[in-house]
Amino acid sequence: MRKKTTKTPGSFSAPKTSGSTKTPRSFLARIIPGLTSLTRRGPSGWMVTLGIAIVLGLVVMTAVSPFVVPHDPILYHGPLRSPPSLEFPMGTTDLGQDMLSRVMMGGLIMLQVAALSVFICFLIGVPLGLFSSYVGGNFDKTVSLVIDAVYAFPGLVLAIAIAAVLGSGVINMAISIAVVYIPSYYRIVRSQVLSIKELTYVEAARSIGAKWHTVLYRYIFPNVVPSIVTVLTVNFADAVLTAAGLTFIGLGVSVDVPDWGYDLTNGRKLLTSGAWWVITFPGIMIILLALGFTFIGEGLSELLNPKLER
Amino acid sequence: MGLRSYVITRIILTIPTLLLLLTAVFLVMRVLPGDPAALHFEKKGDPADVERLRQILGMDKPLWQQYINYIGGLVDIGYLRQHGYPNLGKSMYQTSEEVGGQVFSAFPATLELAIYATIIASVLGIMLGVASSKSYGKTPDHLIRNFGTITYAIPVFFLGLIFQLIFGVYLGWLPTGQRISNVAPPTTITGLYTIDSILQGNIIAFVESVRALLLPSLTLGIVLSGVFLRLTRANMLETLRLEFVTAARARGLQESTVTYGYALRNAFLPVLTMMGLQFAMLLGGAVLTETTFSWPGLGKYMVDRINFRDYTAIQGAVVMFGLFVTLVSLTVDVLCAYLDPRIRL
Amino acid sequence: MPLLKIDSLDVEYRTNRGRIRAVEDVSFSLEKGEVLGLAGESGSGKSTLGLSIIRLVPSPGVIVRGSIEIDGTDIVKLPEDKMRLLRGGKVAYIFQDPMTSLNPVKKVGAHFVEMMQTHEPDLEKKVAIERTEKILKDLRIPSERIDDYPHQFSGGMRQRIMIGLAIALNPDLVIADEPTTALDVIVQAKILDLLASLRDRYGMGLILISHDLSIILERCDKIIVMYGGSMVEYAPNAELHKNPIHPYTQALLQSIPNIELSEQKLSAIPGSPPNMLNPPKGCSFGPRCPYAKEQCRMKPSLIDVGNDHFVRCFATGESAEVE
Amino acid sequence: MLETIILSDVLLLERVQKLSEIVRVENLKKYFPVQKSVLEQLLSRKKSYVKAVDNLTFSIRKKEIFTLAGESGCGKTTTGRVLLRLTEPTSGGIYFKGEDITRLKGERLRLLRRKMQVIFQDPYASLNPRMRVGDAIGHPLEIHGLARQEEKTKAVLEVLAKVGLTPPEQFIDLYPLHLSGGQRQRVALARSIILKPEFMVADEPVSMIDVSLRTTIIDLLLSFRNELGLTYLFVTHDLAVAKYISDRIAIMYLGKIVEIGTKQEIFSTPMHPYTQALLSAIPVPDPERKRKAMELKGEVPSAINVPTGCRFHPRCPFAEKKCITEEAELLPVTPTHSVACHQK
Repeated sequence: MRKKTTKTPGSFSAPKTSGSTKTPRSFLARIIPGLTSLTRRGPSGWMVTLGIAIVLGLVVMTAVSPFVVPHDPILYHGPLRSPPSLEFPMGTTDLGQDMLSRVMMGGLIMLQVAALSVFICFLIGVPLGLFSSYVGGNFDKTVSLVIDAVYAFPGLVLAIAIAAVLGSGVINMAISIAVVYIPSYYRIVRSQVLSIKELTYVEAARSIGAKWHTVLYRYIFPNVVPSIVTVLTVNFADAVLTAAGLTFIGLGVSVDVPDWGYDLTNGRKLLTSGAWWVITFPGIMIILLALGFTFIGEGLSELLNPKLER
Repeated sequence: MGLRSYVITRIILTIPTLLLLLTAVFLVMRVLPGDPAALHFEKKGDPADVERLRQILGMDKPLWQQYINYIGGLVDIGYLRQHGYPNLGKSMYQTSEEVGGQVFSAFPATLELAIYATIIASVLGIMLGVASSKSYGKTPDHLIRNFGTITYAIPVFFLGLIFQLIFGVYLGWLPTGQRISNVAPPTTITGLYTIDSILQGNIIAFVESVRALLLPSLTLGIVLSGVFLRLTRANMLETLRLEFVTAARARGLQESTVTYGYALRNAFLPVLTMMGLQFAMLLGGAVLTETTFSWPGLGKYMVDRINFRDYTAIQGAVVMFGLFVTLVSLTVDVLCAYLDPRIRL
Repeated sequence: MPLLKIDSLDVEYRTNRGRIRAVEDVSFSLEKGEVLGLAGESGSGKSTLGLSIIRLVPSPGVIVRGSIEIDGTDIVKLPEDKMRLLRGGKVAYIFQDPMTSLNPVKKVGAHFVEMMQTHEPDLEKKVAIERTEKILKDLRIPSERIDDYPHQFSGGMRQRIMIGLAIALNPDLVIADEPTTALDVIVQAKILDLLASLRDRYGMGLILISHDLSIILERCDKIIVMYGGSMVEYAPNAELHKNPIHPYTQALLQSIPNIELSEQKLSAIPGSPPNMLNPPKGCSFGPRCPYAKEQCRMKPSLIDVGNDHFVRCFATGESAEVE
Repeated sequence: MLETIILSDVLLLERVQKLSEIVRVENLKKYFPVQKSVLEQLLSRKKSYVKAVDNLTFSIRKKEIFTLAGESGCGKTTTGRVLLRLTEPTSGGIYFKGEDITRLKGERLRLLRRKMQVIFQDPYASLNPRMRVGDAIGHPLEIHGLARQEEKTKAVLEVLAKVGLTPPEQFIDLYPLHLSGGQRQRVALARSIILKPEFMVADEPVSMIDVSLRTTIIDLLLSFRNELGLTYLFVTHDLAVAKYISDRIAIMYLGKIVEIGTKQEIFSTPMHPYTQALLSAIPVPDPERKRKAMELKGEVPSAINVPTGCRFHPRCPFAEKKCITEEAELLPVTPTHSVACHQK
């Protein structure tokens, strides 16, 4: 059977071997060719770099903040509802707590919840997707039906319902978020495996007598990894936003820990008094964190998706 | 396969999905917590009170029987005829109240918000998406893409709060809560204030309801437009590369014809399908928007009831959200089939 | 005045990874009624050259030098709105894959009507439909299928529809870019016959672009052989077949099987086509050429060897002797 | 060259046929069920099928290049895949060196894979993009536990040199991304010969390769026949290539063989009207020769609704009443040449 010859002007044969390709590569660089030379790959590379910088910056800030904050974020009580000043660069809350200290420390819960939920999603979604799509048949049909039903459901509503039943706490929040996002992993892995399964090189693997787990492990999985990496980073952003949403509704962790989401809820009550600083700074932090992950995800998907490359 | 048989198939396929969804809700709300009645009292209640609540809500029966009652209530046409809403059981918080009735009276507010937000999001998203794809790799494209990325990262309630702060508190132009203020709401016909007020020729109520709608629907619409923009852009880029687009240009057609009649017309179908799926996301955002703007819709109802640990009410709201999403995705799929000549074989 | 006259044309793709010179120093001319064959492998620049003639080289492609004159007008400098009316009007283009060249959500007839009304704004719809029906009938497509959608047609039929669209406004020049590559042999022969008969009837100029030298040799009056973006040889068909001078043309002719010959030894061309991001210095065929010398590290120019025969090779006379 | 002459000696071949047969296919069928929507499944129980391969019988002799030729959708590729058990046959028998392999499973099927190999059409799709050239070529050895580490590397370098990728050390650590189409096809070839197979299905191995590189791939295939004693089933739509490479050719139309014979018989005395039409449509690279393609009515019908009787009759210029009702059987006209046509 004849295929049409592809005819994209500008797509010529790849550059011939250069010395660098022969040097042994690190594991990560093997998964994502070219991660090592990100910024040389145009705007997408810059996006990834910027995203990594933002996320790393926020993580470091959260990690060192307990040692460097000017005031105790919970116990210190200064002037009430003071606008930003030299002493309190981000103002104070209605209880007189220092916003700067709260902002610096307030990412801890969100980061924990996001990381944990992404971990759970990855641990369940990826193997399930791999297995289900490779095995096929009724098992695949059933799992897909269930997963699709969950996927079609409003994620936040579901997370709220689960969180309402489970009660507060980092783990419970992470679980309720994970339930919502497992379908994304499952679906992307499954659709990728299904399309890769039809490719000739998988057929070639079968024709040399490879067993099914060899095919799955050596031929299919390595080619699914780029999509998983993309989903993972985007999912980080989703998890951060969902966690913020849950906290905003009042399903977050206790009030004894500074938290950006909690400050937004609190700030809502102070809105009519014009205390903009109580919501603005934590809000910007949430945006930054989500933006960092989105940048990484978007940049990676552009880098790894040859379809859009011209 | 003809269009009609496609529609019939699609409706038949909705039944198992719905059943699955209802079962999932049942599992989460009734089975997962173990004993929702005890949970309502935060496990500190008087055993007699708990037992009484169980009896009223039928939670003293075995689970399978509860399940049958739950599904049976939903398909009880007689009840629906009599009350005008399905049987979703009684509220835990106030056992005299029917959850179905409360959910149904809160729903129009959510529907109205969702409709306007969808309009804003799709108009903005598609326009920007087309503009972005047409200037691929150039400055406008970068700007629009960054707009999309940033809106994606903004928590919807934060944007809502900022809008309230600017337009409500500082400028005082627009109300920051409720569906209508200063005047009495229009008499209920559809439950959508903007429609009802027009139907009754009540201009003042119309203006007031639009003023109230403006901030919440803009908030939700802008946040969602980022997603729609990205979908449109990606699909447009793919379609613009297809041979029939070049072929159309090679026939001397005007660039606007090529963009809209050829590229967008074909890119629109996958975008519409994805929009159907994203509607679920919009509803999630609606819950937060309603909370932010004290918008008395389904989402706010649900969040309010969380504070009372009213699990039957939460369950009712979740079921209603599920039905809504299912209905929308059904409509979108049928619409897509109608728009795609390849399905009309 | 020739119908089409191209003079020292250069086209580049300006990609992130560097500039790709896809077409380099191409000059030729075409009269009405003539069939010109553009032969070359993938990446030889033949499609880019074809698209340059209607100024639709996909971004980031740019015409950097040279002129393309159609009936004496240099289209490189033509304003876009004038250029647009030239496309489909005076110059028509037929694409490779008939399965994807029609708008899937538009009825076949609507393609015709839309195009006619774009070029003749005063044309009534009824007249346009009548004309469409006549064209379809000429192409042996039942005119009642005018309201069918593209997916309801087979590949061969769709390519006939594309040809119909191409000739709808009586163009002076038709460019057919691999018009039969996606089709089976029997359909291919029918499509090529159709193109030939249309040329006989309307007397337009035809440029046939193909990777298949057999088709080119069978169907064209003049032939340009492209390699690595430049035209390496340009000659009338019979002359090229009898007396190929460029080593690449010679090798190519010896590597295509001919079913009419009973015993044939095909010879291979060593090496690979050039990487256009990093093209070889000098003659692009140099690294694969059995006769390459020190001299070939410089760019050879197109040399007239008589009989309307042009070759881009330093060894114009010699290589023939080596043979 | 001598070999070709001997092989083409029809009479000699006849005599040694039984001894030298390596693959035999009997009444092979492959029907793909047509996907139906849920509603259609509910409404009717009748299933329809794409009859991709419909009752094929042929045999391939040792060291022979046997070609299946035809237009797209005629079932030639499916036949090759069924032969390799990459697709399960619907019915019929496939015998490899006398043994029926249609029921082989598990370990025994894996052992068979060592003997039967395949080379695919698209060199851009047939290599795992995340596997280095050396790993890809050595993987068959690993799978079958035939060689380890240094031994494996040595074998890989050896086949790399054999397929003309020299110096082999330079290629072993590259990813397919770094290779051109022609180079990739050589890597694919190296991977399939490293197990020293006896039989290979070559599915359009040159149709996606640039013209200037085709001959080198064809020459490699030919050289493996001599060096390794390989037998080929060559699948192609390009009769000119088929003529260059084959010993015997079978022409397929809508899942059936309509004509089978030696290369000389097919090209000098084609008997079936379809074969004649096909040959007349092939472009000839010679400006002096002006040929006229034979006119055929209509287009190839769908393999779901195969015409009654002779499946070529709706398009055949010579069709008679009998052709509409009776299927034409493949009958010999000479010991080596058979045609499925009522007119012969």
